[in-house]
Amino acid sequence: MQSSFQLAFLIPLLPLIGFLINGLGRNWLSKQWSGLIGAGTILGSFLISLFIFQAVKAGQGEVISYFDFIRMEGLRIPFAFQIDALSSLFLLIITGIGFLIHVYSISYMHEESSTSFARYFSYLNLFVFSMLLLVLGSNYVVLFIGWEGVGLCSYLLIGFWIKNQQYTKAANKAFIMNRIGDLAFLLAIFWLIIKTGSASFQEVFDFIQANQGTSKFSVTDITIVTLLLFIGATGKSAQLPLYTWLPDAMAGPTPVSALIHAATMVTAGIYMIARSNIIYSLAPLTLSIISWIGLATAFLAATIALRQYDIKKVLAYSTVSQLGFMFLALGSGAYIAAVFHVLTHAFFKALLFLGSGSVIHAMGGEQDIRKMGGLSGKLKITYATFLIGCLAIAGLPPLSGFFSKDAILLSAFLHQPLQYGIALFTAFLTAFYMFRLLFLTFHGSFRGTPEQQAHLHESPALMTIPLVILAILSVAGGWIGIPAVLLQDADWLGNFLAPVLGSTTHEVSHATEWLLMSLSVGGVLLTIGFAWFLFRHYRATESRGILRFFENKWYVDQLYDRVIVQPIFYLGRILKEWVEPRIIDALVNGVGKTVQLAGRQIRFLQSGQIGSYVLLMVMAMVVVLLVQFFIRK
Amino acid sequence: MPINYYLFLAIALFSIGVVGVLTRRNAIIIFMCIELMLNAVNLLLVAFSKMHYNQAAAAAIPIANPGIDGQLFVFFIMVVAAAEVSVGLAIIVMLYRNIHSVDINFLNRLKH
Amino acid sequence: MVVLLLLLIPLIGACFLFLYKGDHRFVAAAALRLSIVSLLVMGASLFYWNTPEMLSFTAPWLTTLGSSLSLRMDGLGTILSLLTTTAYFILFWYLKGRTIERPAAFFAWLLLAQVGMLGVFLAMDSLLFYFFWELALIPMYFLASQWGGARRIPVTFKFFIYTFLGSVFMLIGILYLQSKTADHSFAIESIRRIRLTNEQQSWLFWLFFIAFAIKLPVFPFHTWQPDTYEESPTPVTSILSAVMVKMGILGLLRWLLPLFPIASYMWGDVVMSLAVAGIVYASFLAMQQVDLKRLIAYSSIAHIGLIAAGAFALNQMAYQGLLIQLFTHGINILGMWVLADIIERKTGTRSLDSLGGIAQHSPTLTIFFVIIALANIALPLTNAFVGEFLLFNGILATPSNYYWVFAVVGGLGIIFAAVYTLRMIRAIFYGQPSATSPAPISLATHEVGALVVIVGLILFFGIYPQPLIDMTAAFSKELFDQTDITSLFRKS
Amino acid sequence: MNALLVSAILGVLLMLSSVFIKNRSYIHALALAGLATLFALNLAELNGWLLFEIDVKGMLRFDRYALVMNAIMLASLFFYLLLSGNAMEKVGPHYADYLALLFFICAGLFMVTGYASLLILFLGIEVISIPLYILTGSDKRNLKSNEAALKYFLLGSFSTGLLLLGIAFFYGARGNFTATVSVDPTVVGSSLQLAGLLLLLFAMSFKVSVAPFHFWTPDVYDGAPTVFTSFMATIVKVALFAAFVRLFEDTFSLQFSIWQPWVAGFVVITLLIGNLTAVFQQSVKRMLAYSSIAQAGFMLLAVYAINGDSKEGLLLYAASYSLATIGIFAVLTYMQDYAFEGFNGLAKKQPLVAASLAIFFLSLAGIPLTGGFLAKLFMIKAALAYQLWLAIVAVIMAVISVFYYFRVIQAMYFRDNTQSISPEFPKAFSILLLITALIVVLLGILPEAILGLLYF
Repeated sequence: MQSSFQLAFLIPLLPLIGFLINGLGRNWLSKQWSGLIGAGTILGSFLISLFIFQAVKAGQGEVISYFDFIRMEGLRIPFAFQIDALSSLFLLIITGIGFLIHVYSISYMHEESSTSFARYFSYLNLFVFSMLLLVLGSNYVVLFIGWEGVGLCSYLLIGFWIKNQQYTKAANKAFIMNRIGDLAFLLAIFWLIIKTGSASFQEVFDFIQANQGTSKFSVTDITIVTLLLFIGATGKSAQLPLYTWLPDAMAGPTPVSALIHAATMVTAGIYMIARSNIIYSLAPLTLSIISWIGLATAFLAATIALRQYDIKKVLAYSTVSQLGFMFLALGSGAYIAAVFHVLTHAFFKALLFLGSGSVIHAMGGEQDIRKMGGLSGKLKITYATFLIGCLAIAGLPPLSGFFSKDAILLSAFLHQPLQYGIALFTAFLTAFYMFRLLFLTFHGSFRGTPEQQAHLHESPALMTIPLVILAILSVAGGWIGIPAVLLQDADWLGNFLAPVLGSTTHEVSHATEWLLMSLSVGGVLLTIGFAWFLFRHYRATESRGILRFFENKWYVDQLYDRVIVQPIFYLGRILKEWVEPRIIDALVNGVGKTVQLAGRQIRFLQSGQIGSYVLLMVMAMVVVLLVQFFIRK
Repeated sequence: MPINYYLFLAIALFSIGVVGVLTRRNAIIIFMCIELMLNAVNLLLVAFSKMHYNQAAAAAIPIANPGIDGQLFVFFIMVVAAAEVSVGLAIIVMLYRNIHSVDINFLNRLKH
Repeated sequence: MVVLLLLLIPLIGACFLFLYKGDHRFVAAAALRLSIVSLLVMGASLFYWNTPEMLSFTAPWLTTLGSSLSLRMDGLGTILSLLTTTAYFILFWYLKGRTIERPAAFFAWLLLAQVGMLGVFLAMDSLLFYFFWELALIPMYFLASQWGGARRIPVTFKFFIYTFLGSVFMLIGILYLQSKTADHSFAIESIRRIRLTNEQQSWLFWLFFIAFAIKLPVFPFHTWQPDTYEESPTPVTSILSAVMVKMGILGLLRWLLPLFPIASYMWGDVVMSLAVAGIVYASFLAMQQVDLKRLIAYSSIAHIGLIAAGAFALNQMAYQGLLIQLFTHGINILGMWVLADIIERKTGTRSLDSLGGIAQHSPTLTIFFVIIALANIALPLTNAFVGEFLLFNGILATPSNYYWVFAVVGGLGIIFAAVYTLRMIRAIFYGQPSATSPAPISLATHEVGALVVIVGLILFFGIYPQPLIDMTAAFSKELFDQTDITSLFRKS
Repeated sequence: MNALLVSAILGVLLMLSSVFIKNRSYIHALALAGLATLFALNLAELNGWLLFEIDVKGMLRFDRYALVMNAIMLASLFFYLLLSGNAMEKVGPHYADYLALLFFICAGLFMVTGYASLLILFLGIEVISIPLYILTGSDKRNLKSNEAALKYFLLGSFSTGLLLLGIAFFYGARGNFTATVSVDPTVVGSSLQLAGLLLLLFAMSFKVSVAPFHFWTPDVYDGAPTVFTSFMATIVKVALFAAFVRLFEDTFSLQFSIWQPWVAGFVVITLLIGNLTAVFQQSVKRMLAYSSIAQAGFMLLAVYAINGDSKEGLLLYAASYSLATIGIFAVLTYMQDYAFEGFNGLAKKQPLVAASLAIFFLSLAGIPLTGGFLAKLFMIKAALAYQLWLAIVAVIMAVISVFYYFRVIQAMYFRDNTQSISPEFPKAFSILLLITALIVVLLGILPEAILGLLYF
């Protein structure tokens, strides 16, 4: 084993230890301690991840097997970690951003009682642990373990404030919707195991590349597997049709939202598909489906975000939309672009959420942007960082968002011009609603209550420092993937990921690239201007027509409720009220009742009269004799 | 005289007895009908015994007095019948003491 | 020898307790000690895995009929005996210091039931198997009817007569097989040697299947189960659903499938459909239940449906998963019942409507409940995951045209399980504390101990399931060789 | 042979004993001693030691089977006397005479089990029946008893008529009364033979209360004094079944194909009527009367199936069924009324009695680990050799029987006593009852104890 990889097992282990300490010792630990443990463990794994990242950058990478999780005849599933470019990159994202969020949380959650404070950090650590497991796993089963783990942690954290049944309801929704995806994912894993006899990435990919199209692994198999995996991904990464849990996941504390949206959870789907890129490259049909679904999600979410007033909801839908972009990239075969966007998005989305958290914190829990405005004066750092975040997500050069989004748009263009058009429009929408948010929150005049105004204050350092760091990253994060057209062989990320995801060498003239870039940048600038014109001063407007439709989120939740949830429970009631007692059980009891009844009736044969007895006997005898002598003869 | 005549006669007597049992309500008369059935059997047995004697004689089968056991049986039946009569009449009398009737239709405390 | 000990210890204990008249706590303590002893014996037998003569016992008995007292502990017997002894230990520890009416009789009946169930798990002679089958039933009937709830008498009588009806059909099947054997013996070896025509197999199959289907219970035959589980005292319910249900599965694995493989294949689709339909059906009903015990009862019907489906998947992976599931399901459902019992005793109600907010003041109980409930829905890194993983994997590999239907419909169970489990957790523990549970629920040491053992087993086998797999690998291989359809058809 | 003569002598002795001995317990002891001697003599004969050397001209044949059957009957009778001796005293003043009649009946039983000529069969049946008429009516002031006696008497002698006609036809066909296989083909098929066969079938069915000739059974069993019901329902019935089996397995084995379907039909009808009617009874005594019909249906399977299994099964059935029923009736004699409610909460007050009763009822219901189960097992096995559907009907009926047997168990164990008065049992009685129950269990676990006798 590579000497530098010997510590790999510590990366997930440290958060787990943190979880155990905080979880078991929650009644005894002081807030400082649990905060320290929570953040410290993550910091530890971040450092180790850095070492490993260095080693990987030096061209190393391998699969470290610890013990056999399942070993039986015809199937061996080791509990093993795979360390390569992709996983090491994600390790950095998860631990790095995770650490910042932990630090931020220490101050954000300070009002909680020490017990629930420790509980909170134990959950956070468990969350990070599961995500790390997911990323490190060298086969689909370990990946699935982490996959379910993040589902569980999201459930625990969304429902963190267990007093509020609305929140716990949202938590249940998140878990169950994830389970729907998980089922598809599981079926895909089973299919792979049955066909290839293994679940390890390397073996599966080798097998498929060897036998693709043959009876061993036909094209149908490939399509089925890839589709099932994708359905799994839609659950975790909040794509159509399983995205509705993510906006509701706002119920959790704001740092948790940051964690879910930026570092962990939602990126799992992207990771999984990127990890399986070898299979996907063989399934063009699936790829186009993915790209269309991603695009549709991006557009739908963007439109919804246009008319949301809850600051976190806007961000949530923007996440869904950005994830849509990533899937678009995956669908167009630009895996690197997708991962690139995951990276940059992690930076600025974490930034935005933590910023919004800072705002909410300052507003004393108020989340409705209609009651905000003009905060730029009081919350200077927050404003500055938030602005950077908006610029980044809008995709203005030279901020990180620009490069990743540009890569995606380019790939879409090459793959399917129509998609490019829609994607570009969606990008404008993004810029529009983000700056709407910015203006409504920080510009104009304050619209909250006086005491809120009195309460307004910049957040403490523990919260602002992470903001600043993230802001820096959001600015500079994109420079690791500068396309050739701007700067010759500066696409460091592409070269770094090429061994895993394959290099994307697309033949397109620099002129076109310049054209596309200028198109998007110009459009974004115009949109921002338009937004400034509209929302510089807030006017309460009754949304009408299509906008009302957007405000109500396309009525998707209501649709699901009517079409799926209600029928299921109605059917359940029918089964309980009717089928079970009146049909199945009635049949069973009916037998017993029949016996009773028969007994009651047959008794009367025993009339008590000698005459009737003799008569019956004689009749019986006569019948027997007649039958014997005249029929059976 | 062929055996069938005896056979039919005996069966007729027996059937009369059965019909009597079926139709009459007086315990004593029912009992008499049963006796009639028994006597029908006696008649039949005697007839058969004679028949077997003739067959044996015709076939010259060297058995000591063939067919004798049939007649022996008859005596046993008479003895047993006598015993039954004594017990049966005792029972009927006992019943008469209690309900002052020998009509079997009054006997329906035990039913269902 | 060891197997005989396993039967004798509880038997002697039962006889002793039946005659014993004395104070409560001695009885409970004695029962606990007995369970520990038999657990130790079980542990010892695990070390004898490579000395068969220690794990088998044969004595002449009913020789005129062609039966014999032959016990053997194979892989299936091992894992089920392990489950039985463990479950009894956990349960008796949990019951320590509980005041029960006529405790001596209570524990004596329980021990007698243990004898019967262990006998069923170890018997290698069909008549002996039937004897123990009924011997396990009678004590359960008496337990449920004497210590049960208000509707106990009709409900448990239905349970008794229903299962008895099933078993007599099985008896006919056994007698028929015995009459077909060369040496007129009930021994499983000589029964295996019979060459049955497909048509014979097919009606024998149903004679046996009905008995096992009622015991399990599989979907249309399940109506006795929720009532019985509800009306029985919860400790008895826990044994019923944690251990006794396994008798039916053992029947499938040791008798039905190996003896009638062709029929099992011919009727496989029918049974599978029933099983997966049962999963969905039971889940729907579980979602609707308000009574905690009924909810758990229906959830266990769903689990059993999955296990039954796995049995008829006729491939090694399914068997392997099923064998693991035998143990894990037992432990998890036992945990669920223990928790249900705690909640009912401490709050005085079982209705989800009147419970609520317990997490506010009793986090420990909450944590136990959440862990065990999540294990019950087979979350990864809990013990049930590996079992269900292999089960589903096997079901998807069923030798049938509808394999994917079975897998998908059965898979819906995964989702529904999450639905009703989370609903249950939410209703009991979240929200504001309700009137029924104003004060913190304190757990006695032995209660915590029992729960810790359960959780420990859940996590250990969740992270390192290999011991369970090794324990049963040989058996699943053997079973697969006996029921491998392709090779069977090649032969015939 | 030994037992037959000695029991007759003992009968006479006991009849006279009432003149000399006034103390009833002595008479009881004398009877028990007599039974013990009978049992000993029977065992001696089983080992080939004969008391008298009499040439019976081939009219009696005490083979091993008959002797084992006698042994079983004597053992049951012994327990019967032990358990219900004092209940017999309650019936009326003529204690010694009842015992004497019992011994005369014993003589009849031995004749029935050991007959080799239809003449002996007829005499045996009458020697059993006539004293039974008397015992049935022995509770003279009780109208039910009178009614039962008259019904039994009239119907019984009616069936005697059938029996005799059957024998007469038989004689006409064969020319003798010897109950051995007739090899003469002309005889085998003759319609005289056929008619005789069927009439004998009817008569025997009546005696062992097989439907549709069972009508006398419930009324007589219900009306007769409980002690004697117990005797009639168990030992007498068992002996007559032995005769039934022997008649059709030896004498008519060649007409097997003719009578087997009819017997099968009778089995089904009997099981149906017996079980179904028993379900809805209110009095335990009457329920037992019907259940005895149901049990007869099972025993009839021994007649239906001519093979070793069925004969062994009948022995086991005789033992377990007789002991269980005797035990239950013995407890019943202590009850003030025979309603099911009378048993409520018995388990709490009288655990031993309740446990024994539970075992008896479990055995009757055919639950494993009791003699009843193995007995039924043999019967079903025997039936299975010919007809699957018959076996299935039989087991389903066994399940139905659980309906009424378990009502008592439920009353004893699961219900609480509502009425204040509860029956009191002497200690010795309950111990004895428990021993009986243990024997029943032993029969279920080690049946070789009985069946071994056949083979050593």
